[in-house]
Amino acid sequence: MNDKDVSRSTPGAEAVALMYRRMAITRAIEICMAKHVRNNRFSGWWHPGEGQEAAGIGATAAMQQDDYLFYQGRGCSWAIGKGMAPAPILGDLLGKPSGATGGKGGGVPHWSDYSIGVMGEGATLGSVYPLAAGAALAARLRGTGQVALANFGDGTAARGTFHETMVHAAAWKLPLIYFCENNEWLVGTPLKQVSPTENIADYAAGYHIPGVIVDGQDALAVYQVTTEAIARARAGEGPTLIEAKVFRKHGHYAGDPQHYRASNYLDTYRDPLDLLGTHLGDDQAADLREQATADVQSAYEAALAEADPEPDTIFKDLYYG
Amino acid sequence: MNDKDVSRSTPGAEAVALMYRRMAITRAIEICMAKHVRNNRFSGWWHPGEGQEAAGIGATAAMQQDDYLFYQGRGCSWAIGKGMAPAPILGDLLGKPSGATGGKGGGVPHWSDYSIGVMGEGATLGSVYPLAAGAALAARLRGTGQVALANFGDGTAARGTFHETMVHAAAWKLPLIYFCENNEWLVGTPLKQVSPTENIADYAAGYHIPGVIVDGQDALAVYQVTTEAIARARAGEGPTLIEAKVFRKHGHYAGDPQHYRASNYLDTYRDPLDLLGTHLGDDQAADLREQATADVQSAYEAALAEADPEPDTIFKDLYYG
Amino acid sequence: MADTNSVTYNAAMGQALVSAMRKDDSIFVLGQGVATGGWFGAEKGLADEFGTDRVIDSNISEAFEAGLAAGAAIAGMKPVINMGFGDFALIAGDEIFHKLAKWRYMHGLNVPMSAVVIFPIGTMNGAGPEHSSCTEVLGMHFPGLKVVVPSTAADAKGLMCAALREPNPVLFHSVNTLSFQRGDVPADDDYFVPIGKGCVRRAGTSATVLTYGSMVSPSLQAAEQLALEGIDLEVIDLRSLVPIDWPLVLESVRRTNRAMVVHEAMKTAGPGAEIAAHIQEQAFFDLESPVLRVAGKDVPLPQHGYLESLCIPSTAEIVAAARQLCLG
Amino acid sequence: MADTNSVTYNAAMGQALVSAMRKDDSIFVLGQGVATGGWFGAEKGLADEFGTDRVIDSNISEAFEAGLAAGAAIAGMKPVINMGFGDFALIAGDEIFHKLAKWRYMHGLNVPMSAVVIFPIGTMNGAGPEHSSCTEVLGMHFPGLKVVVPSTAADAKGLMCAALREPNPVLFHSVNTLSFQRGDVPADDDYFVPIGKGCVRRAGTSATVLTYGSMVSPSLQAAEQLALEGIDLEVIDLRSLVPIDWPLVLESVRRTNRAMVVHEAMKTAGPGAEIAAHIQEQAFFDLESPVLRVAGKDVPLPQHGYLESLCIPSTAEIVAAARQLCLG
Ligand SMILES: Cc1ncc(C[n+]2csc(CCOP(=O)(O)OP(=O)(O)O)c2C)c(N)n1
Ligand SMILES: Cc1ncc(C[n+]2csc(CCOP(=O)(O)OP(=O)(O)O)c2C)c(N)n1
Ligand SMILES: [Mg+2]
Ligand SMILES: [Mg+2]
Repeated sequence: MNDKDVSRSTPGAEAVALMYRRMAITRAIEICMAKHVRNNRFSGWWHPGEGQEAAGIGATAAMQQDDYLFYQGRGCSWAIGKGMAPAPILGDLLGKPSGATGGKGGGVPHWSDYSIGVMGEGATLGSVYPLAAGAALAARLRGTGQVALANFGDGTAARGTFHETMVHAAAWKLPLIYFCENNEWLVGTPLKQVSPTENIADYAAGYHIPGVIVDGQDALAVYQVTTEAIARARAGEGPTLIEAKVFRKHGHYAGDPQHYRASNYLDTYRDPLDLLGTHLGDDQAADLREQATADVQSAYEAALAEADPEPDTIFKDLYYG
Repeated sequence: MNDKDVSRSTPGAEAVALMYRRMAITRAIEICMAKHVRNNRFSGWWHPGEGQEAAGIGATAAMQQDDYLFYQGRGCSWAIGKGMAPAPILGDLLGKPSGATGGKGGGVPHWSDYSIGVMGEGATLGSVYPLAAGAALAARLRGTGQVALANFGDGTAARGTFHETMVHAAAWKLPLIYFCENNEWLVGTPLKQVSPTENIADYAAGYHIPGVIVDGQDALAVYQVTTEAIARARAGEGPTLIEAKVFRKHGHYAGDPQHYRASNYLDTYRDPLDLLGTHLGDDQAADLREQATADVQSAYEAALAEADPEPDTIFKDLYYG
Repeated sequence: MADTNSVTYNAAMGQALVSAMRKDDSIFVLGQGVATGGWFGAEKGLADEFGTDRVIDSNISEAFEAGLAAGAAIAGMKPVINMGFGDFALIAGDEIFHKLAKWRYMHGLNVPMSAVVIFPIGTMNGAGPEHSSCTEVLGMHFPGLKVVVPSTAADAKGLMCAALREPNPVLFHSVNTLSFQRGDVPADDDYFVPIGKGCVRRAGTSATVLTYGSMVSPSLQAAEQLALEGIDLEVIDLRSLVPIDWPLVLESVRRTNRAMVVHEAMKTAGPGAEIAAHIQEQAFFDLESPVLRVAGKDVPLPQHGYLESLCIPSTAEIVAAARQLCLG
Repeated sequence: MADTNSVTYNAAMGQALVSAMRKDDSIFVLGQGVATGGWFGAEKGLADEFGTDRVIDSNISEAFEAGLAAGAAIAGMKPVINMGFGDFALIAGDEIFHKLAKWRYMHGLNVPMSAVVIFPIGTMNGAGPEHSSCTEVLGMHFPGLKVVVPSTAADAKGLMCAALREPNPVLFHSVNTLSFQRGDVPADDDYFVPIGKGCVRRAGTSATVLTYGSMVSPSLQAAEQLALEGIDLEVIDLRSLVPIDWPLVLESVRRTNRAMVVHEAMKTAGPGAEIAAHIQEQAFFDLESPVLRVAGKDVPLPQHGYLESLCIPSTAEIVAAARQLCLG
C-alpha cells in the first residue's frame, strides 16, 4: 500500500493493517525497552508510552509522508507511525552509531528522519510549537500543500509558546495541527490541580479555531479527526486543536513507583492494540504482532551487538560544512 | 474623601471629582511632556497616553490603596490614578533625583511607590503577568484580601506569559485582574493582522473565567466593571479578564509620523476627559483642570530646575544592604 | 564541628528549608512536582508538613514560575522555586536576568527582595543536551543576583540557610551528581555558610586550583595523585560565584604563583573565563605561567553516557593540566 | 575598492538583504514591525518590493519568532528575523540557544540550517535597562551559532551577505548607535565579509586593542590621541565573535606584547573575559603586562542619558587603560 490510501476518511483494510502493524511494532519496542531498562543497561531516560500508542498511530496515518511531524516523545508511536523503522529507534535508545542520532539522542528521544517528515523533538517541552509553525509557514511560502503537526501533552499545553504560536497560526491560517495527548498527568501532578480546564480543546475558542475532542485509545477515531483537520489545513482554512483523551498506563518514567496514583487506576484502561485489532481478522492480528515482535527483537539484538560510537562523535554535527 | 468611598459600584460625587482631578492631572502631564519632547530636551522614550486616560483612571479608582498595580505605561494615568503625585513622575521623566526612580527610569516608565501599591512596569512587555500573579499569591497566603491587577495592551496579550499566568491564576482562583487596553495597534501593526480575534476578552473562555468588554473611553463604565471583577477576586472567585476598548490618539512614540494610519482616524475619537466631565458641574470641571495644569506646571518647573543625579547613582540599588 | 549527622546533599538542602519554613511564614516553595514528587528528593515530606498552600506544584511554565517569584518577592514574601534543570534558565531568562535581577534597580528602590531560585545543574549519565547544562555563568554576567554552587552536603545546608536569609535574589545551583551523596552535616538549624566566601579544601604550595560544585571532588583526587609526584596543589572551593571571594583567591595565587580553573560548565565564555581574566589582571606579575582552564567541551551534551563523559573534565585531564601548569 | 556609495549602516544591511532576496526565494523576513515600520530603517521598502508574504509583521512574541525561524530553517527556508533588541535574547533563550543552536547536533544531523537572527544592541541615549543591553556573549558561550557584530556600513553589508549564505544560524548584532552612520559601501551585490575574519583598523606597535561594534570608533580615537604621546596602538576590529579570528589576534599580540579588550557589553563574564583568558593562555610568555579590559560597568543601564553614558566606556577610559597597559 502507499500513503495516499490512508488519506481518505475511512481507512481501507490495508491501511488499517498498516496502522496495526505499526502499533504492534511500537508495542514491541515498548515491551523491549521496559525489559531493557529493568535489566539496567540503559543510560538514557525512557518515558514509556505503552498503552498510549493509538493517538500517534492514528494521527500519523492521516498524514502524507512529506507532512512535517514534531512529536513530544512518550514512547515512539509517532516516529513509527510516520514510517521510521525499529532499527534507528532501538539503535538510538541503546546509544549506538546506527541510531537515528548516532548516540546523541536516547530516552528523551530526538529521533528524526527529514526524508519522511519526522522533524524531531525539543526536550524543553512546548518548544516545538513555534518550530512546527515555521515548517507550516515554509510549506505555505513554497506552496507545497504540506501541513505541520505539533504533538504535545496536557501539561505542555500550559507553556507560553502554545499561546504565542496559536495566536499567529490562527491569525495567518497556517496549515498547522495542534495535537494534544491528554493523559491527565504531568509527572505526578494531576492536570486538574494546575489547569483551569479539563479539556485542553477549550482553548480553541479564543483563537476562533475548531477544538475537537476524540477518544485517544481508538486509533481509527483519531485517524478520522486528524484527516478532517488536515483537510482544513490544506484548504487554507487554518489550524485545528485536537485533543485525544489517552491513558498513561505506566509511570512517568521507567521505574517511577507512582505513589501518587490510586492502586486501581488500571481498571479503566482500554488497550489500543486490542481495540484496533477488532477491525482485523484474529489471525491477521496475531501474525502482525508476531512479525513485529520478531522484527523488534532482531533490531534490538543487532543494536546490542554494535560497538559504542566513536569518541569524536561529540564534535560532529555542531556546525555544517 | 478616602479610598473606601470609591469601592462602591456607583461612585459618589466626591469620587467622581477625584477621578476627574486625576484624569486632569494625567492630561496636563501628557500635554506638558508632549511639549517637552517637541522642545527636544528629553533623553527617554515617551509613549503618549493622551486620549487613552479613562481606563487607568477608572480602573484604579476601583482599587484599594493596598491593592497591587502592575501597569504597562502608555502615559501615566495608572500611576496618577493609583495616587502618585505629579512630582515623582515628572522628576522621573526628566531624569532628576526627585523622580520616583532617581534617574533610572524615564520614557519607558518604571515609576513605583510600594506604599500605595504601584509596583512598577516591566519594559519587556508582558513580563508583569506572572509578577502580578506572584503578588496575588502573596496576598492570598497572607490572607490580606488584596488583589493584583495587571494592565497591558492588545499586542501584549500575545505574549506567552499571558497564557502561562492565567492557566495558574484561573486554576488556583488567584485574586488577579487582567486589564487589557485594546487600542487596536501595536506600534504600526494593526492588531487584526496578527491576532485571530478582535476581542482579547475572547481568550477568557478557555480559562473558564469571565471576559468583559467595556468602553475604555468611559471612566465610569471602566470603574464599574473593575469594581465587579475586584469583588469576585476578593470573594475567592478568581480572575477576570477585562478588555477596555480604547483609542490611541497619538503615535506609538512621541514624534511617530504614523504614516501607517488613515488621515481621518481622529474622526471617531471621543475625549475621555470631556466624557467624564459631563458628570460634573462645568465650573467644577474647569476649576479642577486649571488646578491640575498649575500643579503639573510647577512640578515640571521644579524638576527642570533640579540638578542631574549624582554619578554614583549608577551603582545604587543593585544589591540591598 | 559540634553535632553532625550523615545526610545526603539534597536532604541537607531540605533540612535548611524545613527549619526556615517553620520560623518564617513568608517562605513558600513552588515548582513542577515539588509537592507531589520532589526535586530528586530534597523536599520530600515538605507538603505533608506545610500543606499545599505553601508547597505548590505548578504546571509546565518556567517563565511563569520565575516571574511569580519576582512578584511575590516584591510583595514581601520569600519564594523558593525549583526550576528543575539549569538548562531552563534560558526559558525564564527575562524573568530571572531582567526581572529578578534588576527590578529594584530600574525602579530606583532600595528594599529587600528575597527569592531563592534552585537550578539543579550538570550531567547525570544521559539526561541529554537540554537537561544537563551548567548555566551558572549567566548569573555572573547579569548583575543583581547572588550565585552559589555547594559541593558538599554541609554547604548545601549552610548556603541554603544563608540564601533564605538573604535580602537579594539568589540563584542556588544544586549539583545533580551530588544529590544523593552523604556528608557530615551540622545539626544546627541555623548552620550558615556565608554567601561570597570560598574555602580551602586542600592547602598546597605548587599551584592553586579554583573550582566548585561537581569538580571539587575530582580536583581533590587529582591533587592526591599529584602529591605522589611532588606536586602540591591548593584546592579552593569557590562555593559562591557572585560574589567571588577574590581576597581568598588572590592571596592563594600570589603565594603559589600558578592557577587553574576547573568546572563542568562549557569552557568558552564560561565562569573560568572571568576567573582567569581577573586573576591575570590582578596578579599578573605574580604568575609564573598562564592561568589554565579545564572545563566542559564546547558542545551540547550527548545523551549517551559514554559520549557525555567525554564532554566533561576527568580527573586525568585535571592531572595533566596541573602537570603542565607546574612543570610545562 | 571599485565602486562604492555613501550609505548608512542600516541601509547597507538592507542592501544585502534586498539583493539576496531577489535571488533566493527561500529568504523571508519576520519580526515586529518589519513590514510596517522597519527596524530603525533597515528594511524600508522591503514589504513594498517583496510583499507581506515574505516580509511579515509578527505580534509581540519573541519566543515564537525565534522558534519559528528554527522550524522554517529545518524545513529548508532561510528566515531572517529581527528581534528588536539584544535584551530580548533572554525572552527567546530556549529557542535561540537550545533550538537554533543545537537542533541539528541533538538530532545527529549533518545538514545545512540557515537563519539570521538580528539583534540591535547597545545604548542609544535613554532606552533603559531592558532595551540597551549588549548580549552577544550568550552566543559565545552556547555553541552552535555564528556571531557577528559589524562596526561599519561596509561590514554591515558584507557580513549580512555572508550571513545570508551561511549554512549555520547566525546571530547578527547591529549596533544601535551606528544605525544612521554613513560609510563607503561597495556597490557589488555580492560584497562579502567572511564570518570569522577580523581586521586591523589601525596598525601599531605598542599594544593591541581588541574591539568590535560600538567601541571601534572610540578605540581609534584613543589611538590617535595616544599617538601624540608616542603610544602606537594597533586596533583590531574582531567583527566576528564566533568564531574569533585567533590567528590574527595572537599574531598581533605576540608582536606588540600587550593587549586590551574594549567593548560596551558588561565586563564580568563578558566577551572580554574569554578574549583575555584565551590570550594569556596562548601567549602568556609574550605578554609584558596583563591583558586589560575596558568594558561596560556591571550595572543595568539607567534610562537617563547622562547616567547611561557613565556605564559604557569613554574614549578617556580607553586612553587611560592603554597608558596603564603600555607604561604602568
Ligand atoms: C520546559 C520543560 N519543563 C519541564 C520539563 C520536565 N518534564 C518532562 S516530562 C514532564 C511532564 C509532561 O507532561 P505532559 O505534557 O502532560 O506529557 P506526558 O508526560 O503526560 O506525556 C515534565 C514536567 C521539560 N522537559 N521541559
Ligand atoms: C517583549 C517586548 N517586545 C517588544 C517590545 C517593543 N514594543 C514596545 S511598545 C510595543 C507595542 C505594544 O503594543 P500594545 O501592547 O498593544 O500596547 P500599546 O503600545 O498599543 O499601548 C512594542 C512591540 C517590548 N517593549 N517588549
Ligand atoms: Mg500528560
Ligand atoms: Mg495596542
